[in-house]
Amino acid sequence: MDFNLIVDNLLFPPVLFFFLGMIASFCKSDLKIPDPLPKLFSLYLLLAIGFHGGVELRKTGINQEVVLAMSMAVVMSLVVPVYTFFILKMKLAVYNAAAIAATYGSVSAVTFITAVTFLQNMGLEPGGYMVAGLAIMESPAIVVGILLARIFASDNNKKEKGSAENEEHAFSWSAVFHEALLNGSVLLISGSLIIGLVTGEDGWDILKPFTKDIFKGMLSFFLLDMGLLAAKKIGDLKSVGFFLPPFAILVPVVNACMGIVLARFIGLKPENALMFSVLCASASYIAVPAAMRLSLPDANPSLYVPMALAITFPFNITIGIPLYYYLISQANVFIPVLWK
Amino acid sequence: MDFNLIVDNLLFPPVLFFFLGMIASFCKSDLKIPDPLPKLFSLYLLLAIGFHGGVELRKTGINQEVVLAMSMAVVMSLVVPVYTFFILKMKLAVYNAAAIAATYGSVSAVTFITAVTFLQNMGLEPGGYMVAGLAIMESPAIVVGILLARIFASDNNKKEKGSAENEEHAFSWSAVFHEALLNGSVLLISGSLIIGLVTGEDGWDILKPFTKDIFKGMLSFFLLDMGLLAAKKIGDLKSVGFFLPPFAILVPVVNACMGIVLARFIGLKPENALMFSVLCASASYIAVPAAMRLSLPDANPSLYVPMALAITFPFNITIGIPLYYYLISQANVFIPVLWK
Amino acid sequence: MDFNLIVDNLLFPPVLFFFLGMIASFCKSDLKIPDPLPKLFSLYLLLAIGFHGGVELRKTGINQEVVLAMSMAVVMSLVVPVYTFFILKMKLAVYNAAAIAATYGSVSAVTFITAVTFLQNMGLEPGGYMVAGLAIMESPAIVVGILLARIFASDNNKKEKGSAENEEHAFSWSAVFHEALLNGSVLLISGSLIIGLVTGEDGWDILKPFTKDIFKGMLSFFLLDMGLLAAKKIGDLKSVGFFLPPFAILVPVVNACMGIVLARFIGLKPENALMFSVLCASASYIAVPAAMRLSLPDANPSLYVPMALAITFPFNITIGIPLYYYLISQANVFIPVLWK
Amino acid sequence: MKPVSKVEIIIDSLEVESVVKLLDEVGVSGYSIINNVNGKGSRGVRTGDVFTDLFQSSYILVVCEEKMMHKIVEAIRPIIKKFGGICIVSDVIMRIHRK
Amino acid sequence: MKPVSKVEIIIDSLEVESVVKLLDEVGVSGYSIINNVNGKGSRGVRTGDVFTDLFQSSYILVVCEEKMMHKIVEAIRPIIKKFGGICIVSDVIMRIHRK
Amino acid sequence: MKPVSKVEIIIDSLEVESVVKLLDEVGVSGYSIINNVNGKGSRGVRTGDVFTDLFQSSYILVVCEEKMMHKIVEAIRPIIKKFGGICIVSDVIMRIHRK
Ligand SMILES: Nc1ncnc2c1ncn2[C@@H]1O[C@H](COP(=O)(O)O)[C@@H](O)[C@H]1O
Ligand SMILES: Nc1ncnc2c1ncn2[C@@H]1O[C@H](COP(=O)(O)O)[C@@H](O)[C@H]1O
Ligand SMILES: Nc1ncnc2c1ncn2[C@@H]1O[C@H](COP(=O)(O)O)[C@@H](O)[C@H]1O
Ligand code: NA
Ligand code: NA
Ligand code: NA
Repeated sequence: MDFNLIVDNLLFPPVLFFFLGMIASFCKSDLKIPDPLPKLFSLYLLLAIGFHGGVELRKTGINQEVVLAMSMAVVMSLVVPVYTFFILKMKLAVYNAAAIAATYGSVSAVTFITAVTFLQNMGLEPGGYMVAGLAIMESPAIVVGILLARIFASDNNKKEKGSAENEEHAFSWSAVFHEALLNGSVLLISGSLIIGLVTGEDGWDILKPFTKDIFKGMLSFFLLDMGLLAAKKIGDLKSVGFFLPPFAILVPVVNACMGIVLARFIGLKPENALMFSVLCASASYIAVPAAMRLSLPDANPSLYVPMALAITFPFNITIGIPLYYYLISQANVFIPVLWK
Repeated sequence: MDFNLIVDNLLFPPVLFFFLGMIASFCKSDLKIPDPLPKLFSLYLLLAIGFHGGVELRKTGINQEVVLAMSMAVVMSLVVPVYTFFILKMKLAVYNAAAIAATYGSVSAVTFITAVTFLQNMGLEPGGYMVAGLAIMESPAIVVGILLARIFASDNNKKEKGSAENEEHAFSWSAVFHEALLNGSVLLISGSLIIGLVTGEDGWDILKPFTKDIFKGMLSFFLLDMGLLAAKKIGDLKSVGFFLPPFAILVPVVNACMGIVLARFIGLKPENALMFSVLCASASYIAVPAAMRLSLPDANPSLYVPMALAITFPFNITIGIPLYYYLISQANVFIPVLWK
Repeated sequence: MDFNLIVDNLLFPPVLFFFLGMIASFCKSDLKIPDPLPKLFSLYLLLAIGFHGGVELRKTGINQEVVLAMSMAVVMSLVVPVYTFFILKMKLAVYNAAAIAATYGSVSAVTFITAVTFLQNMGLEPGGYMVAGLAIMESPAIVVGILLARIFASDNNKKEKGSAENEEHAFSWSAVFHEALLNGSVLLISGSLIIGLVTGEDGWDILKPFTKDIFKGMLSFFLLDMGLLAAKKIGDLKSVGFFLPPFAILVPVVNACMGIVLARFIGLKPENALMFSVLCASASYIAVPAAMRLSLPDANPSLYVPMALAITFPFNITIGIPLYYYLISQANVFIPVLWK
Repeated sequence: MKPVSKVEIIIDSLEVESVVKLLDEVGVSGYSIINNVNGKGSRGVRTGDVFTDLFQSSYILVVCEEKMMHKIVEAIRPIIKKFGGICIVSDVIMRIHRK
Repeated sequence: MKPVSKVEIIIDSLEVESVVKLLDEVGVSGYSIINNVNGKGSRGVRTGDVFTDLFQSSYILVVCEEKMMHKIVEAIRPIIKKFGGICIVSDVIMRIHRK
Repeated sequence: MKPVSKVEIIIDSLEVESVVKLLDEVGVSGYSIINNVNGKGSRGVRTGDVFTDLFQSSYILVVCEEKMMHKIVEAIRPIIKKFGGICIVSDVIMRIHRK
């Protein structure tokens, strides 16, 4: 495998700022980006990536490739939480297994963005519809996770508890769907995508200096904060046991491989295949905790948040992205295209 | 009338982000731009628009057109609160009538900015002195509103109350003038205008990437927040009765028409006439509440803030601006120029 | 001396925004940049200046000039706190003398940045290694200041107090070094410098629109806030007595002169000599208070913070920088180069 | 100089809206809210960061008659039992009020 | 272990400066201020947003001798009567103080 | 309806970490923290700005049994004696707790 890819990716300034953040946190420096400034960067990134995707999607239109890829995205976001749930249930309580399964079925916008800039550094531009994939894959895994928890939890403690309180604050599927589909990040990215779609090149000319030119700077700042945060969360990992840290690396790689094979079947170009596999490999630390809090309040956030944030995320943005890109080049040699 | 103007204006990305904000709020999404980030955008917009206006004003210099237009600006900001006050007093308490009158006599910087970008999209650039108009028109209506309230309120309850407390915390005109003339937004926009005037083209070259290139992106972000906020304030409108919502649309149109006629009399070019009529049509939701709180503490902010923010502002930035522009093209056919 | 230099420097937009902030504060306007927005600008400036310096340093490499200049930087940051300490001790308690000495031995990043833009306006670009000087000079003076306080304080009150409490919360040199070397601003600027060094021109192309193009706009915003703050701190100066305000202007000028002579000895080009003398002349209001709080809790922050922020800083960015530049041109006539 | 009850509630920020609705329903005349409260309780440490600001709490203060205090406590009990937090009560003297 | 009075004031943020001035005048030795307090009272809901952050309140806490407490209450009464807010008082024990 | 102690601590924000460590060591079951407290005390005015946010304080609230309260007071006394701040204690009723 071409290690230059990894090195090149590591020498990308935003990724280096991630490490700077981690180092600062490990040295117990008082460097910090106070609230709510990190929110500014995260809102900016969602708006910019959504808008950019919409403009690109306008160029290509909604063709067969787009429909196929989006269908596969939905498939993956249904399959991943199911298979991981059954693995996790062997070691963990049903609630925690479901929450972690939802985490790995859903996606991470910042990982996605890092992959886009990785491609751009090589002169490639992924299809704009991939941003739609990002928006589409955020929610289904959450609903699946909650469904699994309900099915398997009810087997166990149907009789025991849940009577008195449930009457007062009954579980509400409408609240779950609301949280899953209308949470701020899904809405901002989808809305920006539609605005990009509607305004096209004209809109792009208007917003380009804001959404494109300063993008990598804003990403650097945000990754600096992610580094500070991820390093802090590593401390929380002590209590998660021996089983979960390897899980947090292996499952993303497995998911990426499934994504790579599917992407090859439907004949995606390498840059789009990378984006698709990164969506499969990434784990959510935004939408999922928000939804779990309401639906599975007993699930422990200090299990699934540090796994996604302190292991899977750093792994993906450093080694994962170039690794998946290498695997795609191999897949294109050995696996046949089925559609197209 | 040319409906394309309206459609084009609605398809302008910043305006679309305003709608995205409204939709997010109506869907009860948890999308929000946490405090004090919106303040960043509003400070930025004031600084950038003031600076830009100063640089432009340096180019044209202070000629007869500028002096005439500024005089008309002062006239309008004195006339509007007076005539609206007498209309409002028929239905409302004196305090509230005065506060709403001041609201509609004063101006909204964001409406102004949206109009500037509307013109720029058509390749037009309004005169820099118009920004001076924005600064000039912010305060007089406030002073007039308070004056009217003092005059008519004293008729009513001169004897009743106001003795004991007034001795302790007497009403102070100096505090009113201080609040009206030195509130943050007036000062930032005037100060930036002067800095632009002083540094001219050299200053412009230094700050352009910041004050111009990313301007429409910052405006998009800010309008996203305005949309979230406006939608929330619509709820407050339930309690304002049937009289005020139509008022919040009709009065701006009437004021715009008065502005258009005056602008034609003094022979302003269409782009400057639009800016002038937008100043007349817009309503303040920043300077006025700040001043009212001190001077008319009994006026109810949940009357005048939602009117300006949830009706007049959205109306102006969507339909109002293109409508006024259309009316200007008609006025130029039917009304003669008096000066020049 | 060429007064145009001073006038040109004063007409530089960021400096004018500093005055706007001061004026707003003096007029008691309610203009303010709410927390933590100013932190955004200060973090941005540190990141951008560090990164830029690293990229420049990559171009020149670490040659004899760099090594000589950095050595002189260390010398100055050791000499200044010592000589000022003995002057201050004549009038002030040991603790306060040490804290002020450390303040003037350490450096101010914003003064540095203003000097860089002053040079850029004249078409000059200082060597990137000067940013390394900024990072290097931040800490030694702090350690020297604390050392001096320990030595001279122990003479006085060795017996008196300090027994019971000291056992519980003993003074810790490791905490002092940690605070001095790993405080957020030192770490962010050094880290960004290293990232710039590692990624070089490629990294620069990626981040330039963010770290360069909008730089002066961000600086303007930050100086606006500094102006608001400095004006507020002037009030605190009333209680510092007659001795300290002249000290806060004379000592920077003396330090700048020492810097100019040293810079000439080692043959620095005028632009680098200016940066070096500005480092010597500037006083810290970030790293020093942070370190003093732990190490010299009895030192009074309302002495050293207002001196640095409300006198030395405004003096340096308005008159100081052009004055030092003028003196450098004179020095180049009268003083010989010793090395090189 | 009126003796009244002071009710202090610490609860997940996301539940503040429901608590406020309940306070309005039982008819309190006033309340105050302080956001961005970090802390630790039966569910472990709860602090905010960019992604998990949903894990912060809010502090709600209600000054009211003793009778109203009992109503409030009963009204919010189910929320605290479900979503966590605490509710403490003490006696204070109301010294000034705009009325 | 000294019994002292605890004065809690909630008042419009824009009046904090005047309150602090009065506290200094009557001679309190210390106070603490928490900003960005939202709430509801006789003047309806008061919360902050980008334009109307002038409608937020602040919470001021003063721990002092009982005698001083009475002075404070009298000093700030006119401000609260004019601009709204509340002032409550209770008894607490001062356990540690730097002195 | 359990009578408990309420411990209120105001201390430099930078010392919060040490206080929390001590609270954990003595074994409290919960605490809450409000940051960005401005104020005045024996060391003069302490407020935050962009450079000197190290001069802000935090407010820490612990609700606990009386016995635990004494432990807390002893544990944090040296910190307050060194770095300043105050610690006050009062009696309250715990009305609702998730347990
Ligand atoms: N004993 C306590 N004293 C002070 N605050 C508490 C206490 N117990 C809980 N809290 C606060 O209530 C929040 C939720 O508590 P819990 O639902 O028990 O996890 C915690 O994060 C604390 O902020
Ligand atoms: N009974 C109360 N309990 C708690 N806070 C109150 C109460 N009444 C008023 N407040 C606070 O004081 C602010 C001003 O009250 P008012 O002047 O009555 O509108 C409100 O916005 C609340 O934050
Ligand atoms: N008497 C008091 N009442 C309320 N808060 C106080 C009091 N004394 C001190 N404080 C708070 O504790 C902080 C530190 O106090 P000190 O260590 O005395 O300077 C002050 O800035 C105030 O926020
Ligand atoms: Na995934
Ligand atoms: Na108007
Ligand atoms: Na120095």
